[in-house]
Amino acid sequence: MNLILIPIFLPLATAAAVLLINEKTKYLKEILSSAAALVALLAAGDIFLQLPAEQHLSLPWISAGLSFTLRADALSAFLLLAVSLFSAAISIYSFSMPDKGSSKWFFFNLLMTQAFAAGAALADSLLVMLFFWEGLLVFLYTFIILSQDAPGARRTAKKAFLINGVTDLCLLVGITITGYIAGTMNMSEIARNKLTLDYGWSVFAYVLLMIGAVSKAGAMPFHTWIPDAATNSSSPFMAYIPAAIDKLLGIYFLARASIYLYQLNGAMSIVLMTLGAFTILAAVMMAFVQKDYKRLLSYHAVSQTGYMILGIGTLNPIGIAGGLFHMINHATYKSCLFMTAGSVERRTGTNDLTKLGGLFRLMPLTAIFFLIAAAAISGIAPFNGFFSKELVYRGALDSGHPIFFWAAELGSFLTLASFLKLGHSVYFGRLPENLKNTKEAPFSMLLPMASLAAICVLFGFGAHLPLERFISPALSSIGVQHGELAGFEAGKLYFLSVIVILAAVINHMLGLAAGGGKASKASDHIHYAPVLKQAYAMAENRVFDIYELGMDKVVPVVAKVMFSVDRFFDWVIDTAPSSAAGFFSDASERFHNGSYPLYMALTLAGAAVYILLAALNGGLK
Amino acid sequence: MNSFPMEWYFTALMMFVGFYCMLASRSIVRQLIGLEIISKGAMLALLSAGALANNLVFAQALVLTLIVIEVVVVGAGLALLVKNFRVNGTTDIWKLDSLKG
Amino acid sequence: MDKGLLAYLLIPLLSAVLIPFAARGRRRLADVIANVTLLAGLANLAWLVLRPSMISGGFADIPGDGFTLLLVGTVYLVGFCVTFFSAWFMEDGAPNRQAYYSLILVSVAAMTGVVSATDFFTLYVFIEVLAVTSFALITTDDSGRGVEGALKYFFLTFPASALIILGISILMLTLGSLSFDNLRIFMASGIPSSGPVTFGAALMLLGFLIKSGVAPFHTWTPDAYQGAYAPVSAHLAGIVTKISGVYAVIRMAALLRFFDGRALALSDLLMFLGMLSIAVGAVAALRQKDFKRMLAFSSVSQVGYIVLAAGLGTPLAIMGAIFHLFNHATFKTVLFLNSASLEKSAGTTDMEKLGGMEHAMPWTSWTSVVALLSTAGVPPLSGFWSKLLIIIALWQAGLRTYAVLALLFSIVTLAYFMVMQRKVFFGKRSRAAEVSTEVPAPMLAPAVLMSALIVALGLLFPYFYTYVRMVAERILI
Amino acid sequence: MTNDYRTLLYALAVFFSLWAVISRKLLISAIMLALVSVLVSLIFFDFGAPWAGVFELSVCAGLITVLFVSAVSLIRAEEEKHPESRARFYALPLAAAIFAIAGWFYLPQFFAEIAGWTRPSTGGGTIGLALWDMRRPDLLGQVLMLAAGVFVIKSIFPRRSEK
Repeated sequence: MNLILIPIFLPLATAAAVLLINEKTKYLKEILSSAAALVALLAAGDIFLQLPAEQHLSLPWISAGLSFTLRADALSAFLLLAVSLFSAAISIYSFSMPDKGSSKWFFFNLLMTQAFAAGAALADSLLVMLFFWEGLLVFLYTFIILSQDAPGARRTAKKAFLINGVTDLCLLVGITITGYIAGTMNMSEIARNKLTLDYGWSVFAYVLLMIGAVSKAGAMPFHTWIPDAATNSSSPFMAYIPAAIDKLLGIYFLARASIYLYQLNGAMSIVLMTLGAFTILAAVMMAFVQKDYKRLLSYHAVSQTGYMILGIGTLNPIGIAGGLFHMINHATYKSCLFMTAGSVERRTGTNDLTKLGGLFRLMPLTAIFFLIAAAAISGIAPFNGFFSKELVYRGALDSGHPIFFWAAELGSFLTLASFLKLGHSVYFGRLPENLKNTKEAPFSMLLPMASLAAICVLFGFGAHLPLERFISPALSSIGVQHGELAGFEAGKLYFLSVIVILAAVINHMLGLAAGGGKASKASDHIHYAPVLKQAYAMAENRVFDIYELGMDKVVPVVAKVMFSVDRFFDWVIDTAPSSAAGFFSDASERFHNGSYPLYMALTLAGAAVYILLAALNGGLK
Repeated sequence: MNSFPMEWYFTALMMFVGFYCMLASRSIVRQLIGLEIISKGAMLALLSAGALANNLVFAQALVLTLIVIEVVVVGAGLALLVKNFRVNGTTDIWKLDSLKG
Repeated sequence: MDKGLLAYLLIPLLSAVLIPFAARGRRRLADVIANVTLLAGLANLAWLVLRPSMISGGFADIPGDGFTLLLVGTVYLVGFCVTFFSAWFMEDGAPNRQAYYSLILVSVAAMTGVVSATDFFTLYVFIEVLAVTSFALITTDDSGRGVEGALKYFFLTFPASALIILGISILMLTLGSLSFDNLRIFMASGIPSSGPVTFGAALMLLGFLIKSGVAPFHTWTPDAYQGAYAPVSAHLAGIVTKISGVYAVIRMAALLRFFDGRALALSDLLMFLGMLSIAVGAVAALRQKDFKRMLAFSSVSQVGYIVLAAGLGTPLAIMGAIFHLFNHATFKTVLFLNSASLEKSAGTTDMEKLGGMEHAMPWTSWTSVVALLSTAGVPPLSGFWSKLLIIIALWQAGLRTYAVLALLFSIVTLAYFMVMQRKVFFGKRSRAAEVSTEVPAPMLAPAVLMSALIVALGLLFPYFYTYVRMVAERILI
Repeated sequence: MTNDYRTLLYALAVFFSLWAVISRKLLISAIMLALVSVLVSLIFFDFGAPWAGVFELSVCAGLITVLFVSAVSLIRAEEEKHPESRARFYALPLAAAIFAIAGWFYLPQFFAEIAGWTRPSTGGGTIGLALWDMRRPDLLGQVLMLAAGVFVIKSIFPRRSEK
């Protein structure tokens, strides 16, 4: 048994086993899937520790050219480790989570997602990756639809499925063209002779690959299902898929495509950075005004993707390192944040900021973990988010387009402001009467939160550790030459971040004052500012949501056209053949009328013709 | 010049008559008569070919077997005829058209 | 005549003679003797072919050309299924029970004779024996339709006998011998114009085509199958007409060396008739109202596939033809036995009067599904593989049109079977479904056994492929 | 000349077979068929095939005729109730004549061509040896055929007592 197969097949097998277990059994499924996730984590760790010896596996598949190839280079192994880590954390966190839907199906989906994500991370052949990637789409759908038995969940599941389905289709086409241009499907072989964006087809292919990758990561404008999922599905799902797995895989593949497979040029770099900056700003603006715990977090999940895309888009080693580092950091603190949201929701029964407040005293540990993670996401030194953002900033500055740097800084400002609002309104301020009896979250929920918060701290104080152990080998495995990836540095950037923090605090004060002291209204002064007011109103009405736009405007027209096309095909394959078949079988029915002389005549005539043909063509020559 | 072509010519004529009978007659008995005539033609063809190939003994051996077969086949045919007469009450094969479609 | 297989001919003959004497007053004894004879033969054959050393050796030690052995096995298998089924199907008071079993055994003996013959005249003699037994078997239940079917079978296939004799005469004249080997050697020797020999062979081939019910000589097939006594139609469709016609067509296709480019006009003609048969059978089956008649037309269509492949004559095509011949025996037996079960239980095979029978007869329904999917060539059932072989062979030979048409009509096959399944087993519960119940287990056993075989053959295709390749290599040398 | 004699026999055989088909009465047909058999057996004798001739004479002209006559007598009443239209049969001589004349131009030539490919064999041996040495499987087939015949009759006409 190749070690590399364990992280894929163990969850698969466990998922199958979970389905066989009776729904009524207590904790058996939970223990089983947690154990499987932990074992997979150990295996992933082992694979990682065996580096630089790359584990790999190649099985003959469809034909000689298309083999089933898995390869754990430093980047894949790192990603696999991260996937396994978050899977284990979510498994444990979901142990006693009550509102995750049917626990059998929850764990089934969790394990299947883990298996397919591990496969996508390890795949070396683009086709194999595509296979696992599409598999994730299926389980994304089932995960959402089985998390709640409500029309909203079904609607959101459909939305997520359609958005990702369309972009996965782009990915499919992109991969096909890429494989065709390169003459091979194996990424390691393509990388030896990188493709350049010299001509139309390769640009087209790259853009398609990019669309697939950033949409998986949840960047604008493919993000719209995430906030909906925040209201219509469970917290563990949010902590797992949009916060962790999707980001990891999307950014991973973006890095692979942009650096490993293709040699990008300046123009494409600008495109990527613009996309990143736009995502940061637009999403954080939306996040800032949200009044729902999870929904607010979900917009941040979108916004943070922008930093990663921006970092990778800079195409310089510092920026890429920042993007990748931010990817892992983001997964850590965003998972942690969604977990705190889940804990609060479990204990208070609501996520509405206006109904929460003063929970610090009642749920101190949750609050502390929230604070750590919030500080990390806001880029406050010395937590991990600070360092990765710092790298992204430096990368953006080095790219020679300072506008992106300023956009990122503005994003940071708004991020911090919105977390000030969130933290204030949930954990501080006045405790509502009906929440007097709130208890601290159970141990099984605290443990993963604690671990993730610990990682936030660890990667912050010891930022050189992940940079050296994870990011640096990953960069070299995709062929990026890099200099020193410094940790903390008390330079201009540090002071700028202090200024941003101060500005955010001042903004919060202003907001409080304007909102009459209510923390949940601390964003209203921006929300209802003259021009922004209309923009927000439109955004709330989903005017900018391409999915809703498509559903409202494009789909009916296309559906009408397709319907007539379908009628045509229906006629071609149904009406026409059946009337033809009807005609012929009517003829046959009239012919087979049981009349002996007719049959005899046919037989004799047939025989006569046959004999004549045989005599003439059989050749007595 | 041997007489083989003439023999086969007559044989062909005989078989034509037999097939015509099977095609045209309604009575099962006459169908069987047509069948008999065809069989005779086939036997003649076989023996005449055997004679031409200087293999008469071999051909005779085959014809003997053919005669045995013919007896049983005609016996079976007549048995079917009688059974049909009992069951369906007719000897007219053209009236047998309950199986169709 | 292959002497090693003589026992498989003589023992059923002896049992057949024994039955009227031994089982005179004891009706059940006739069942027992017939079944035991065939089962013993089957067990013996299974041991001969399926012992592990034989399989691991790639069937290299099979005596003879392997084709004969395979078909003797098929004959015994179908014969056993039919007698086993009949033992429960037949009413106790049936007057000609002993004669019925004797005839089945004689027909099994005759079929063994047909497949082990090494000479055209012997082949002809056994085919005639087979035909004579079939006439009587069809009329077992004394129904008017049975006699009608038998008479049509009798007269409409008779021209075949005359044509075979004519062909034998010409062959005797121009080849000097009637043995398979001589014809093979003659065709392989490359004498530039093999005209008269080919003409003689063409006449014989025409006879065999009439006997196998290839369009336009298929007219007797539906009438004979529909009119026949229910288990007998399984016997007829499953094996008798295949052995008496299709087997000889495949044999002759191999002997005439179509794959060598010999007798090309004949090869073309054969393929055309095969394709015509596929089309006629499939189209006619679409609108049938009677289950058995529909199956009969389907049989015409399936025989078309075999003849098409035989006409192509390349090794792959011959393999496909042999495999399809075997498969046809399995799935048609299941379907006809199921129609017999329906007749027993619901009292009719008229599809208009049936409906929703799956509630009453679930086993019958599901074995039918397996068999019909196999007929239509749905993977991974055995029928899929044989059709695949045939279509690949056609494609490789550059006959794209035939390949596409063959594929297309396999969809039509699926269509008419789906219509049948919906009318008979699924759909609204009819009155017939309410009053009928599932037939007893012994009557289901043959259909279940055959269905299991269909699935197993589909899944264990590689083994069977080895066997069939060995056969094709040997008969094509 | 033997050939003329044989040709005459052939012509007569064709003539009687025509008569057998055309004749209004089934009994006459059966008798004409017997005459055809006799002529065929004479042709066999003329070829120098006495065994075949004797068998043909005894079995076909004898046994089969008896079978026919008895079967005809069983169903004669019915047959005479619904006499079939004779027009088709009166057309037979015409059709046969057309076939004969048209065939005259092609068939002998064709058959002569086939005869040109004759591969003479050594011949010889006796009929017994030929049957036993070369055609032994056919003997087995004959046995099977006779058994089949017996069972066919048994099956088609079961004993009434058991019914």
